[in-house]
Amino acid sequence: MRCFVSLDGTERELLVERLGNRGLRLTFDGQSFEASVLNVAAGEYSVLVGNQSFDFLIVRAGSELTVSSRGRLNRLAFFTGRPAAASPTAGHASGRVEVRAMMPGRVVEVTASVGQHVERGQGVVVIEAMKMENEVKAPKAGTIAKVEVTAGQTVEKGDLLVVVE
Amino acid sequence: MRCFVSLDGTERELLVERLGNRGLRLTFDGQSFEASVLNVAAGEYSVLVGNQSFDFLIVRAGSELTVSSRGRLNRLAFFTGRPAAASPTAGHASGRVEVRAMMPGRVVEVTASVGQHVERGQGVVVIEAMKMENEVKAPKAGTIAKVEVTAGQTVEKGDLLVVVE
Amino acid sequence: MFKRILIANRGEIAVRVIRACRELGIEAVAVFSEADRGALHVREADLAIPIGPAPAAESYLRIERVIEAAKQAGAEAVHPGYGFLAENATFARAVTDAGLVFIGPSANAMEKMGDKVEARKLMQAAGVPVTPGSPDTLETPEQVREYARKLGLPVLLKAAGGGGGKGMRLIEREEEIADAVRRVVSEATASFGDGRFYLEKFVRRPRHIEVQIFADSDGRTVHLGERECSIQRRHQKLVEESPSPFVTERMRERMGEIAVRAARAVNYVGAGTIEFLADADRNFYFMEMNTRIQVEHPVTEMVTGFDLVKAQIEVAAGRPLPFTQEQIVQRGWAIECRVYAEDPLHDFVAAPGRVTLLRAPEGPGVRHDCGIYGGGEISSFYDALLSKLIVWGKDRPEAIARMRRALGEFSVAGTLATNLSFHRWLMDNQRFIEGDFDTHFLQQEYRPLDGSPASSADHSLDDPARLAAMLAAAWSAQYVSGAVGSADATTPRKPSAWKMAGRIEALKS
Amino acid sequence: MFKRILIANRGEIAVRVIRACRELGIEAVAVFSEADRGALHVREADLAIPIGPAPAAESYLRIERVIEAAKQAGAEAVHPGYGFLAENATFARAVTDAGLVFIGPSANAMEKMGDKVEARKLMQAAGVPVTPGSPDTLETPEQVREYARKLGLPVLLKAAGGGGGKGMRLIEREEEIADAVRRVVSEATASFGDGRFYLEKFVRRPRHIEVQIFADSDGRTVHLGERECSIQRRHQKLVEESPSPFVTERMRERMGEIAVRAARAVNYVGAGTIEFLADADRNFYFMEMNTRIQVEHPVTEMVTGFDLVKAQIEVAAGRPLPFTQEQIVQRGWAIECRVYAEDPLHDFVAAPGRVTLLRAPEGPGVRHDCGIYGGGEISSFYDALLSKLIVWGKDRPEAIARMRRALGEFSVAGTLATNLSFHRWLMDNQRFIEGDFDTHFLQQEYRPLDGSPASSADHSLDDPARLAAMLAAAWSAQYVSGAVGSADATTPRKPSAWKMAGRIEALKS
Repeated sequence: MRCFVSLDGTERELLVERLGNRGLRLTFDGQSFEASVLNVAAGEYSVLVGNQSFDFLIVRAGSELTVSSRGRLNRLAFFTGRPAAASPTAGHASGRVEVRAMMPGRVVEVTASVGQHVERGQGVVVIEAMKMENEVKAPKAGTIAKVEVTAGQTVEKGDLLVVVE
Repeated sequence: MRCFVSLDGTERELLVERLGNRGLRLTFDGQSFEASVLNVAAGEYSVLVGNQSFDFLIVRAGSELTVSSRGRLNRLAFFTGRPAAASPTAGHASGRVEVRAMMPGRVVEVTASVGQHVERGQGVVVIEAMKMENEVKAPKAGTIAKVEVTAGQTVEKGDLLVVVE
Repeated sequence: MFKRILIANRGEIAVRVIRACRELGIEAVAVFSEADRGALHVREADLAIPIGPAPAAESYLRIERVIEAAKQAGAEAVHPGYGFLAENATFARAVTDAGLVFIGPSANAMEKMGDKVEARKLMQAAGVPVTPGSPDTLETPEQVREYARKLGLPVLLKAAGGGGGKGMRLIEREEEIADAVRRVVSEATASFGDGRFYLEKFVRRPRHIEVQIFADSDGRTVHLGERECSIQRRHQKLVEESPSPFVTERMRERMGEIAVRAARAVNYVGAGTIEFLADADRNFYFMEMNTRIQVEHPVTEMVTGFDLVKAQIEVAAGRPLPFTQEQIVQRGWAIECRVYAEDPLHDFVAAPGRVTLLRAPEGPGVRHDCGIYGGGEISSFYDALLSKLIVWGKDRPEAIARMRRALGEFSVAGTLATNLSFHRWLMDNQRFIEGDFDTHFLQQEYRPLDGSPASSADHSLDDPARLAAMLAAAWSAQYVSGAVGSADATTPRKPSAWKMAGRIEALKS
Repeated sequence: MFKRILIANRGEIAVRVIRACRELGIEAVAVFSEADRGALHVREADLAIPIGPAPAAESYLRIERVIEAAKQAGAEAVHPGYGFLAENATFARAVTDAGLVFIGPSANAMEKMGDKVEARKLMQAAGVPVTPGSPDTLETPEQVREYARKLGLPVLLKAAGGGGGKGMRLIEREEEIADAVRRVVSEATASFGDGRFYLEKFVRRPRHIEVQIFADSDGRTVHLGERECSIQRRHQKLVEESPSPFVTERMRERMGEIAVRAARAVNYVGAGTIEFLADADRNFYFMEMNTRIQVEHPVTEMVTGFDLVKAQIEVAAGRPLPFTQEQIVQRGWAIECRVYAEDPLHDFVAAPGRVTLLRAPEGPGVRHDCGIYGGGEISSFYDALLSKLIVWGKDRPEAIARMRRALGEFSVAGTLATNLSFHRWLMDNQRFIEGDFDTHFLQQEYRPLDGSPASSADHSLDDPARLAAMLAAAWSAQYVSGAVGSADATTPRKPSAWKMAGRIEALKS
């Protein structure tokens, strides 16, 4: 199949083909690579690229595949059907940004209020989870357009906290 | 449900009922026991009988369930739909008995011949597997009615080796 | 010896205590909240008793319910682990009053060490060096200013009832005093119900070094050498080792003697830890005493060869200490990495979730004290500590190399995040390797997103590791088309609109 | 130091060597047969090279193919592990001739020790005690009779080219001589291509005790204490420990000195083992030398603190021994249980199959050197060793208690069988606990089916463990009917014809 991989903004077209039972060929930029891929146990994959051996754990959560390796890569997230979603606290976001809870927990403090100007990285909400107070930060500089939570409230992962414009 | 459990020849009737999401009740001989059963991971079960905690790994192979415990029980095999099949080398068998390979391997030697009288426990075939020579023994005293393998031959688990009558 | 012990805790420490019980032939009783029916400590225990809803305040912290469970299970003694009720004198007393044995020091010793200001006075009286500071609690910002001038800035304003980094403020300029007092009082009142505060001189380039002590009920008191605990973030230890690369033989002897003196001053019984702050000149000052088994006790176990949790149980049963000071000899080097459900790339934010797959390191010199399992759920109700990876080597370089190797074998996959990449980063850090660090190290050195692939240009797919990851993902997602069994099909049969977008969170290792 | 090492082996020892390489910063190259594409050593290695079909003779034993793989991968050295080509002098020579380093002794030393009769002569000349026996190989049954009379019956008839219990016959009466000669010649010719034989006096109540030695290329030679290996079945070791409960300090010193003398007699370089047979009076006799790393090397590592596989690599790279005799001190006690895919209830018959689920023990004092994983297939082509469970304790009672605890955490479920129940039996056996055993112990004591539930009347379902197992099975099989969410439904809705027939293979523990 052909697939499009976007890694940090650069999109590339790849061709992935099956070779026999365990083999795959990957072609991009005119270069081809062959590999032997074996699903050795539930979620566990052994890959040989030439003589190099790699071992991965793959977990699917919704449309996202997370590939963990015991070697050089720590974590590699794949998204199917849509481009990479930046994590709410990372990167230079622009426009209207919804800041969501990255974990379930209890809102300890809301340090931003509607209309307030915030700098990128400034704390807006403090959530207590796992006995720690975790500061949720503004992903970009801007003005607080909405505050959806109050102190004492319990939130689930992904719940909307504030909107920065 | 009602089920019949045969443990070493004694058959008992049991009644197993569900109580809520995690509860089970087992009734037999007029006594009832309740337990909380939780499937904590693939093939892994946590059971609380009263306050006692047990932990099992359950593997299904065909109609047989093997329950391994880290506690007192080592291994417990359940068969569905048919009574317990004795292992080919165990117990006092009677009548015509087919002796089958208990492992894949290579037949090193056939020490019994058709018409020969063998005692219970006497070696009939030697199979090499895992770098060991494993002696297959007659499960009962009797006469060798058939020899189905020859030295040098490769066998799979369950292949017929000899028949003792 | 006891026949049955209740463990008033959960997670890895509950499993640790269960193992000690097993080896002593004692039955272990777990308690569990509604969130923990499937937790590892319940699965491993001989008996397990439900004690209430998920929030700790309604289960693990309910003294009367825990004691009721102990009685219901027929336990003769209670091991509190660390955290929860471990340093709660009311609990210790309630256990004793219920006719059970509390596996820990007396409520009295706990109380004496629990009040930081009283403990400082007691220690000074016993000849234990404490950081220069105000002799007693202070009342007003003016008093703070007065002592700050005496001691010289910077100073630390600390809550008398505090501990573990809470209720503490650094004052570098006099203008900060009023705000610092306000915040310490408010935090301390909220956290410990005790708004009293005092002042300490701030130690520059401080190292957190602690000494494990042990005492039996006949007054035999020994120390088991030191632990280096300076790798911290927000006053929370992340990595500990024993011995400390900073401590000389002479300093070790003096610290040990003084730690024993400190323990004797409160007639201490059981396992305890004297925490010291050491400055760059190897002066060291009493900080506080932890009157329980510590998270990091395994590094001491690995260099001394003694099982401290079993020793706790033996001493609580009235037996003499199973080791004399002469028998305690440090051999080799041990390092512990605490594995937390937190995201080291995003300010160590808590990251609970499901553990789908878990592969733990094994082999020579590796110990894994684990509180989770593949398939389990990590709840946001409790502490984020998942497991502890401890290694032993004949010397520090071997221990570091082994930890690097072990971390390379460690995979946790699921919807949670872990701080494993931080530990991998640390084991390759030159300052850590050279032993050149203090408690500010992490804040100064750790820049996880600098130079990582996510912000560098090193994204080519001809890196075989990245290529292999992509291929495994494509295979697992069954997004691979083409002729099975034929190596000639260079034209894809089923063009797909699948898009893979990779966000690579790899650190350099 | 080497940059890349090829490991000419598979299973747990290949993984063990990979770990040593990692800790030294060396890349590890695995080789694998067609049956082993998904084997653990392939998954763990940096590079992996296919070397042929499943039968060992067509892959792991093919000298030229292994060397070709080493060159292909750019390896500079070859570690042979144990078994396969590890003691094959032709292989050692071929590796050296190919310009690679063989991680082991010289082919010459291997050959000298490989011929049992020549080795006996050499050892006698070096002042190493050997069992009384014929001075040379014998030719006829008449010669055997002559020497048997001189030595006194019983005697052992042994193949000169043998080892590992093959090609060996006990002669208790003179009438047995002719048959014994015939069988030893036939077995030895078939197994080693060498029909020569000799005679040794049979030692009564023999204990198998061996001494680990180590030498570097400058002739520094040390010993690392003894291992007790008397728990055997059919001359195959099942459990080893260090130190030996039988060896006194004086005996240890003498054995160590003599082992070093034996190694020096062949200019030995690297890790080696001198196997002794000890009689009840603590006389001991040289049996043979194993010119490789042993399966049971971890018990020595755990009591001495030295990593023997890393030391092998260092010495092969021309470095001096990383330890002196003075630095080698035994501390505490280590025990190893070999976990085999075999059925301990049915004469230890080989029992390969799939490992569906694997839960390995962890925690204090536990080391697991494992060659398998949950989901993997255990092939009948190779050795049945799945993994090694090694524990360390401060003394023998603690080590035994810890092993018992660790075995209780160990589960392997699937279509294979393991000998774990044997190990559980052993750790509870009074003679083992007292250290009162010899190499005949297993044959004399182990009656797995006597007194086990399968043959006793203890089958009541009111044993909670059995009840719990049944309920879990019913739940997992989804054979449970009844009202979900209602505790009142005492009448089953859907009567089922399901039959459960239990065959309980539990031992007493």
